[in-house]
Amino acid sequence: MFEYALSFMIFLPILAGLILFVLPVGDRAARGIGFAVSLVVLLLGIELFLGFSGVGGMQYAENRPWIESLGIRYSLGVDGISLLVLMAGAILYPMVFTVFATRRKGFYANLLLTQGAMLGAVCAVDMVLFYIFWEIMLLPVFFMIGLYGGEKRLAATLKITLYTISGSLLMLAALVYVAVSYHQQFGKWTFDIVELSNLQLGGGFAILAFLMFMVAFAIKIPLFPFHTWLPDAYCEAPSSTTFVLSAIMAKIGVYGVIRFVVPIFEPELARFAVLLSLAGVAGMIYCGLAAIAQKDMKRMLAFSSASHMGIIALGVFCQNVQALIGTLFQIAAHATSTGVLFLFIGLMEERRQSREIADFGGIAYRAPVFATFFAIAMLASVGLPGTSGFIGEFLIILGAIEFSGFIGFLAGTSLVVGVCYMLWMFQRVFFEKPREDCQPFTDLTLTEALTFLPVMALILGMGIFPNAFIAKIEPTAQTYTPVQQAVVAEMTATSPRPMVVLSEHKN
Amino acid sequence: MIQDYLVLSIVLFCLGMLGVITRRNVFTVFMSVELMLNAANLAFIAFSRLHQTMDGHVLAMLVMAVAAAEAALALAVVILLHKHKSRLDTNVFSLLKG
Amino acid sequence: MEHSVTYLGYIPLMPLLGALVLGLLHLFTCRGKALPELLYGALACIGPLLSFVFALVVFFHLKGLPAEERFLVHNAFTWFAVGDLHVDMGFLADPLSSLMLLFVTLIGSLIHIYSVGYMAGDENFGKFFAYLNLFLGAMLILVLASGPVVMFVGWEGVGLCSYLLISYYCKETENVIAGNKAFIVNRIGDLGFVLGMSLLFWAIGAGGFDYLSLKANVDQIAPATGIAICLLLFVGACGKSAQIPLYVWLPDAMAGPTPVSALIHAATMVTAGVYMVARFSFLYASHTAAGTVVAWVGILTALLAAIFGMFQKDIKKILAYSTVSQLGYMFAGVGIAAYSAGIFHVFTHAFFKALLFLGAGSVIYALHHQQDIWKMGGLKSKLPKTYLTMMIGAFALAGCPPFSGFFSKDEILFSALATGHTGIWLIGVLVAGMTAYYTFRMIFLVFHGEPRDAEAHAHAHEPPAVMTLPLQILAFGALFAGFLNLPGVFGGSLKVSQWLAPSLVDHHPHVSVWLELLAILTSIAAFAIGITLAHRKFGQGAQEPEFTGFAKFGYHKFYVDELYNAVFVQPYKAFGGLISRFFEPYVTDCHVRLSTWLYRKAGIAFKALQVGYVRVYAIYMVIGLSLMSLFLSQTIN
Amino acid sequence: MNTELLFNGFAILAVLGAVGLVLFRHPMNGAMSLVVTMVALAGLYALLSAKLIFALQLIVYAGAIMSLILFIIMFLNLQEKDLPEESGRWYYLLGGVVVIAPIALFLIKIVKTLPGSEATIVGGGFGGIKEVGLVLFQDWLLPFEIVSILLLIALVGAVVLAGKRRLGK
Amino acid sequence: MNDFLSLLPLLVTCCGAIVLMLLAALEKYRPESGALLSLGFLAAAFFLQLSTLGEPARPLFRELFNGMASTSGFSAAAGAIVLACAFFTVMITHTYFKENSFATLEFYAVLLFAVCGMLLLTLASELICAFIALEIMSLAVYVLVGFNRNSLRATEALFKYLLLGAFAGAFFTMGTALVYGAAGSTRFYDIAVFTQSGGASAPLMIGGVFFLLVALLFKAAAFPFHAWVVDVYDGASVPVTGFMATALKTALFALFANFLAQSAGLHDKWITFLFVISVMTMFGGNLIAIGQDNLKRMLAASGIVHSGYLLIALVAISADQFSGSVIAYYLAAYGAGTLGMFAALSYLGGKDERRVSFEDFKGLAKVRPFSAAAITVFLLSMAGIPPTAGFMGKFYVITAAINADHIALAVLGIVSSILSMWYYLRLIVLMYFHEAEEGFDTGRCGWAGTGTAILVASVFVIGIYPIII
Repeated sequence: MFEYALSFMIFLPILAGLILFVLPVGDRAARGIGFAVSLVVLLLGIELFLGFSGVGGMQYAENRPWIESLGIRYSLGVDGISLLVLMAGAILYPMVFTVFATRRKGFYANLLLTQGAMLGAVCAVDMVLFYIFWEIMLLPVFFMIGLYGGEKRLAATLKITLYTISGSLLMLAALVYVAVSYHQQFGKWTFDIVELSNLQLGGGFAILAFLMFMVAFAIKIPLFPFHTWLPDAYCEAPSSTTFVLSAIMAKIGVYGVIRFVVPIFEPELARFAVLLSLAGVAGMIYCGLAAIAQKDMKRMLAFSSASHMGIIALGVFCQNVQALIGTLFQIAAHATSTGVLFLFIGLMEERRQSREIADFGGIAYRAPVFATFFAIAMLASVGLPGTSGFIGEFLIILGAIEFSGFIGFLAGTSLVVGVCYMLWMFQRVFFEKPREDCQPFTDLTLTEALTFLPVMALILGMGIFPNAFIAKIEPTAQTYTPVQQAVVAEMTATSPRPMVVLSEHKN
Repeated sequence: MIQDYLVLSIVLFCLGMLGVITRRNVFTVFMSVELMLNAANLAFIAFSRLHQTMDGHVLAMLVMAVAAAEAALALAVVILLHKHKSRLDTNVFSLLKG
Repeated sequence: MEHSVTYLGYIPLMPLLGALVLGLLHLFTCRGKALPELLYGALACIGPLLSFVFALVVFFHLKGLPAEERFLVHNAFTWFAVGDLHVDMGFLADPLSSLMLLFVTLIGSLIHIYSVGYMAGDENFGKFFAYLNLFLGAMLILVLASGPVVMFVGWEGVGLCSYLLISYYCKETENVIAGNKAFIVNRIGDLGFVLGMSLLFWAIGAGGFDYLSLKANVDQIAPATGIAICLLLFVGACGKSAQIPLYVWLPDAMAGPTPVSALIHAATMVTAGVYMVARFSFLYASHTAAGTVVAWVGILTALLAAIFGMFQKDIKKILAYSTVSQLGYMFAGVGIAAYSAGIFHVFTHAFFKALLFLGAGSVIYALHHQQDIWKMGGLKSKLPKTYLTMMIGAFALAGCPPFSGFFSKDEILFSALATGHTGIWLIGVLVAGMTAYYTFRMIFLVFHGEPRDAEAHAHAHEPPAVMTLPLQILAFGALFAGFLNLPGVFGGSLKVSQWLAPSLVDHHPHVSVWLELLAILTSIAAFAIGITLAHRKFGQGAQEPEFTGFAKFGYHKFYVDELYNAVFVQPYKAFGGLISRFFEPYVTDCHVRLSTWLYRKAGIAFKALQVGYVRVYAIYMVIGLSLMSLFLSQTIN
Repeated sequence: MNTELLFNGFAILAVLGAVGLVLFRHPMNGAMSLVVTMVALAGLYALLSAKLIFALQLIVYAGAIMSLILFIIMFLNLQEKDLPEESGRWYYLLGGVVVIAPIALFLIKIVKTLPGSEATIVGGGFGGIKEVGLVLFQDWLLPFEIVSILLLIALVGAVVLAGKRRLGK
Repeated sequence: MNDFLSLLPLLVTCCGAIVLMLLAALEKYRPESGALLSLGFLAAAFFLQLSTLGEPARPLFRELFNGMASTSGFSAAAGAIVLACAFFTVMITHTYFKENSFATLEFYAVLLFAVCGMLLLTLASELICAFIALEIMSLAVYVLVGFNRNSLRATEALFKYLLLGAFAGAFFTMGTALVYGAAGSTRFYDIAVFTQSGGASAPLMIGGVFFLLVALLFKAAAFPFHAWVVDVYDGASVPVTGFMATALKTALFALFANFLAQSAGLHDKWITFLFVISVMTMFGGNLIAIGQDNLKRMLAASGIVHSGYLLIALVAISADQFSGSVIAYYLAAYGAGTLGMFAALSYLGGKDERRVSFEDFKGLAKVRPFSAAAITVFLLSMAGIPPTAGFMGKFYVITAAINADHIALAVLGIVSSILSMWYYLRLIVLMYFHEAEEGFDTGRCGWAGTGTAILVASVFVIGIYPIII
C-alpha cells in the first residue's frame, strides 16, 4: 500500500499547486482545495508515522533509474533522521490554509508547491534529487514574499533568494565533488547518500567541499553570521510563509547537515566542530540579544527563531547521540512553538493592523483563549519542561556539555536568553493596562481555535510523551554518531568498577 | 631566407592591426583588414615554399576568395552607412553603447 | 529494597487534573456569566485534599516497612531514552519525600481553603485556583521525582506558576515586572541546575539517571567533577530558594496575592532548593568543600536578609526577608551536612511562615489592602484571632522555646557548633537575635499601641471563618511541630531525624551535652535580647522614623537591586540595542552589503567600458592579445 | 644575389605601402598605397615560385578587389570635410605601436626559431597553374565547393543590403 | 551512402536556401509563404539529422573530401540543435514580422544559408574549410543583422559586427598560416599527428593555435573579445538576436570542441589559457550584464557568461573519449531557454520593438500571466535553477569540470552563476512584483506563442529527461 506513498505525498501538492495556477478558480475555492490536499498529506503522514518501524535504515523506499550515465536515481525513503522533519512538513501544514482567509489563489498554489518541494527534499535519498527539491522550494517562497509580503518585500525577497541560492549553488559543486570522488575510488557513478557515506575523503578539497556544504546549510538554517537575511525575510513575508520558513524550511537546513555532512565529512566535521558549535552558540546569544531590542513583534520573533536555530544546529556538531536526538526532536518541537507563534503574530496583525509591541496591551483580558494559546506556545519556545520545547533543548545542552564544558555552558544560557525577551514582550502585549485607543481585540474564532487546538495538544503531548517520537528515531541516530560508542567504551574501560545498574530498562 | 619573408609578413600584419585600431575612417579600416589578410597570404606562400608543397597556394587562393566576398559585403555596408549618416567616421556610429 | 506502587502517580495528578478542569472552565466562561465561586472553590480544594489523603497513605505505607526498605517507586512510563540516558517519568516516595509530601499537601490544602475566602469577589477567581492547583501539582512532581530530570519538571513548573501568580494582578506593570524578574532569576538558577545535571549524567548517569542509581554509583565521580556538580546544582538552589546572589526576586514576588506568598514564597516552593540539596545529600556529603560553600552562602544570606528585614515597612516585605533569612539557615544546615536539621527547619518553617503570611493576609484583608506597618497599630482588639495566631507564628519564627522554630533552628546552630563551624554558629546566633527583633517590631507596630490610621482601624474586622480556620490549624502546627524532633537534651529522640535517616547521608556528631546546652542557651539569650530591644523601641507605639545612615542603606536593601539593574539589566538591554542597531546592519551584514556594493560598482564600471566605438572594441581585443602574447612569449624558448 | 636585392626592394615597397595606408588621411591615398603593397607582394610571390598566386594577386587583388574599393571611394565622392576628425591620431599611433609591439615581438620570436632555409626559385612547375589546379581539385575539393556558397551569400548579401529594394508592405 | 545521408541535411538546407532565393527574385510570394517553406525545409533537415544521430564518428567521403569533413555523434547533435534553433527562429520571425515591416523572402534565404554555414562548421575538420564555413555563416548573419536597412541601429550593429568579424577572420587566417607552417597541413588529423609527436610546443604551433583560438573566442564572445556582442545583439532584430545567440553559438562551439578534441595534444597545452579565459569571460559577462537596462543587452551579456560555462566544458573535455555530450546538452538547454526568451520578446516587444528595457516589462504578469510565466521559466533555466534544462546543463558542466580535476574552475563557475542570479531575478521581480503601467498593449502570440509554449515544455522535458546524454 505504501509503495508510492512518498511520491504521492510529494507530487500531490505540487500537481495541485500547478493546477491551481492554471485553473481559473476563485480564492476561496483555492483555499479549500489547498486545505483538502494538505489534509490528505497530513493523513498520509500520520499513517506513515504510525507504520514507521523504528529500526535503522530507509523505509517506504522508492528507487527507480533516472539518469543512468551518472548514476542518478529517483530514490526516496524515510529513516529516523528524516521522519520528524517529514512529519513537521506534513502535519502542521493544514493550518496555513485555515487561519488566514484573505489570501489570493496564487498564494495557496505557492504554498502547495512549497510543501511538495520540502517533502521532496526531506525524502530524497539521491543527492541530486535532494538538490533539485531544495532549490525548487525556494521559488514559491520568492513569489510569496514578493507578491504578498509587506512594504519592504522586494529587498527582503531578493535578499533571501540570492543569499540562499548562493549557498545552494556552492553545495552543488561540493556534492558533485563527492560523487566524482566516489567515482574515482569505486569506479562507478552514484549520488545515493547511503552509498556515498562509504566514501573516504581527504585533503584540501575535501575541506573545501565540506565548507561549501556547510555554507549552504548554514545560510538556510541560518547559522551565525549567515543569518542576516532572516529578519527581513521573516518580517516581510506573509505570516503563513514565515511559518513555513521558520517551522519547516529552516529545519531542512539542519536536516541537510545531518543527512549529508555528517556521514560523508566525518573527519572534517570533527575538525571544525568547535568552530561550528561556537557559531551556533554565538548565533543563539547574538540573536537573543538582538531580539530584546526589537519593537516589532515579528522581527523579535524572527531573531528568536534565529536564536533557536543556533542551538538546534549546535546539536549536530556535538557528535553524540543525545545532542543529535535533541536536534531532531527540537526540529519538530520548534515548529510547534516558534512556528505557531508566527501564525499568532499574523492573527494579531490581522486584527489590529500593526505588529508594534507598543500598539498592544492587556490582550489577555480581551482574548483569554488566544492569550492562553500564545502563552503555551511561548512557554514551549522557552523550553519549559512538560512542553515540546524542553526535551530537545535539554538533550542538546546535555550533549554539548559532553562535547565541551564551555560550549555546554554557553548553550545553557539559552535558558535565560530566550526567556528575557519573550517575557518582556508577553508582559507588554498581553498584560498591563488594556489599551483603549484601538478597536477591541476579538478572541480566536472557532475555526482558529480548532486549528490551533491540535497544535497545543501536540506541544503538550510531545513534552509529556516524547518517547513516542524518540523511540522511532533513536536507532537511526545511533548510526550517525560513531563517536559515542567509543566514548562510552572508553569510559567504562577506565572506571575502577562497573556501574551499578539497579533496574534493567526494557528497551 | 624564408624567415625574412615571414618577418615581412608579420610586419605587414601588425601594420594592418595598427591601422584597424588607430584609424577612424571606415575605408582605411577595411583596407587594413585586407592588408592583414594579405600578410597571412604571404605567410602561406612562404610556408608553402618552405615545405615545398603547393597546399599553401591553394589556401592563399581560398583566402583571396574569402577576402573578395568579405570585401563585397563590406563595401555594401559602407554604402549603407553613408546613406544613413553621410559620414564615414567609425565614431559616428555609436548609438549602441553602455 | 524498593517497592513499586502505582498510586504515587495520583498524588501530583490530582491537583494537575484540578488545574486542567478549572482552567478550561474559566477559559470558556470568563467572557460570559461567571460560574459561582463556590463551585470553583470546591473543585479547587478537592485535588489538594485528595493528595493529602494519598500522602497520608504513602506515609503509613512507608511506616509499615522496615527502615531500610522505605522506598516506594512508581515508573509511570519511559519519558525519554536516548543512548545511555534513560529517563523514566518516575516517582519516588521515601522518608524524605514523604515528609515533604505531608506538609506540602497539608499546607497547600489549608491555603486553598483560606484563599476561597481571601479571593472572594475577584474577577478571575477560577484562574487563580487553576494556577494554584497547577502549582501544587508541579510542587508534588518536584517532591516526588525519582530523578533529577523529573524533578526539573516540577522545578520549572513551580517557577512558572510562581511567575503566573506574581503577575496575577497583571494590569499593574510592577507586578508583571516582578513576575518576570522571578522567572528570569529562577531561570539563571535553572541554568546551573541543568548544567549540573548534565555533568552528573556524564559522570555516572549511564548506570541509571535516578536518585537510587546515582546514589549507588556516587563513588565513581572524580572529586573535581563532584564539586563542580555540587556547586552548579547549588546555583539552581540559590535561584529557587532566594540565596545570595539570586535572592532579589523574592521580596518583589510579594506583589502576588497573599495566599500565594504564603504557599509559594514561604512554605513550599522556596524550600525546594533545600530539599534538592538534601536529595543530593549523597553527593554533598562526599564533597564537603561544596557543602561548606553552601553553608556560608546560606548563613550570609541569613544575615543580609535579616538586616534588610529590620528596616522594611511593608508587612509582606518583612516576612519575605525573614523567609530569605530562614532559608539561609536551612542552607547553613544542609551545607554543614546536618541534612535532617535543615529539612526539619523546612518543615517547621512551613507552618509558622505560612501562618504569618496568612495572618498578614488577614490584616491586609481587614485593612483593605493596606500593607504599610506604619499605618497600622492597635489591631489586637479588632482582630483577636489573627493576633493570637500570629503571635504564635512570631514566637516560632523568633525561636522562642517551646515553639517549633526554636527546636529546628537550634538543631542547625548546634550542628554548626558541633561540627566546628564556629563562624557560622556565631553569625547564626546573631541572626537569631535580629530575627526576634524584626519579628516583634512588626507585631508591636501592627497590633499594639494606638491605631495610626483611625478610619481604617474603625472598619477593620475579623475575616470569615474560612480564613481563620486555616490560621488556627497552622498555629497548632507552629506551636507543636517542634516536639516531633525533640533532641536528647529535652528527653526526645530526634524522631524526624531518625525517620529521615534512610534517605539522607546524615552524621550526628556525638558531643557533650554541655555543648548542646551552650547552643540552646545562646539561642534563648539571642531571642531574649531581640525581643527586648523590639519591645523597648516599638512596644508602646512609635512614629515612623526618618531613615538615615545605615538604616537608610538597609531600608534600600543596600541598593542591590539598583546595582543589578546598572550592572546586568541595563547593559544587557543596551547591548541588545547595540546589536540590532549597529552590529546587525553594519558588521554582521557587511559581507552582504560589501559584496553587493562592489558588484554594483563593478557593473557600472563595466557598463562604462562599453563605449560604443568599434575602434575601442578592437583596441580591447588587441590589448588582450598583447597581454596574452607577453605571457606566451615566455613559454617559447 | 639578385633575389636578395629583389626581395629587399619588394619588402621595402610593401612596408612603405602599408605604412602609407595607415598614415594617409584620405582613403584614396591609402588605397593607392595599398595597391603598391599588393603589387610588391605579387613580386614576392613570384620570388617564392608561386606563379599562379603571383598572377592571381595581380588580377584578383590588385586588379579586382582594389578597383572595387577605389570605385566605391570615388562613387561616394568623399570630400575633405567628410573625413573624420582625427586630431589625436599620433597619440593613437604611438599607443597602438606600444600595444602591438608585444604581439609583433612574439611572432618574430616564433619565426626566429625556424631553421634557416633558402628561398631559391624552385623549378619543375612548382606553383604552376596545372600543378596547383591538380592539388586544388584532388585534395581541396570540399573548400573549393563551399567557397561557391560563400560567394553566393556575399552576392545575395550585397544585393540585400545595398541594392534597391521594395519595402515590406 | 551513409556519408551522403550525413551530408543530406546540409544539402536540403542549401537547396532550400537557393529555392527561396530564386523565389524571392520572382517577387510574387509573400514573406509568410517563405516562412512556411523554410519551416518545411528545416523540419525535413532536422529529421534527417536526427536519423544520423546514431552514426559512428568517421570522416565523410574520405577519398573525395580528403578528410576535410567528418561526422560524429556530437556533430550530428550540434547540427540537430542548429536546425531546431533555426526552426524556432523562423517561427519567431513569422510573428515578429507582423509588427515589424521589413520582411522579404530573402530573409529566409539568407537564414537558410547561415544554417548551411553552421552545419558545415559542425562537420569541418580542416582549418580552411572551417574558415570558409565560418565566413558563410558570418556573412549570412551579418546580412540578417543589418536586414532592416532603414534602421540606423541595425546598420550600426551590422557595421560593428562585420568590421570586428573581419578583423578576427584575419587572425584566423594568420593562425591557419602558422599552423600550416608548423604542421605542413591544416587537417585536424594531421595536426593531431604532429602535436602528438611533440609538436604541440613548437613555437609556430603555439603562435598559430593562439591566433586560431583568439578568432574562435572572438566569435564565441569570450572576454576580452566580447565587446561587440552587446551592441550587436542590441541592434539586431529580436529573431536574429535569438538566432545568433543560439544557433551560431552551437555551431561555433561544435567547431571549437571538434578542433580541440580531434587535434589531440593541443588540448592539454591550452588548458590553462582556456581556463583563464573562461573565468574572465564568466565574470566579465556578469559585470556587464548587471549594469544593463536593456533586455537584449542583458541577454547578450548573459550570453557571454554562458560562453564562459561552455569554455569550462571545453577545458574539461578529454580528447581520448570525447563525446561532446556535455557541450551538446548545455547548448541545447541554453538554446531552448534563450530562444524562448526571444520568442516571447518577439510578440511582447510591440511595434518596432518599442518595449526593450527592463522597466517596460513592469507588471507583465498581470497583463500576460502565461507569457510572464514562460519568461520566468526561461530565466530560471538560464540561471540554472532546477528542474529546468539549464540546471542539468550546468550540473553536467560542473560534473565534467570536477571529473577532470578542475575543481577551482567549477567553483568559480558556481560563483559566477550566483552573480548571474541578480539580473535574471531582476526581470522576474519587475514582471511580478510591480504594477503594470497604463495601456500595456502587446501583440498577438501567433506562431511565436506556439514556439514559446513548445520551448517551455522542452525546457522541462530536457531538464527532467536529459536524453541527449
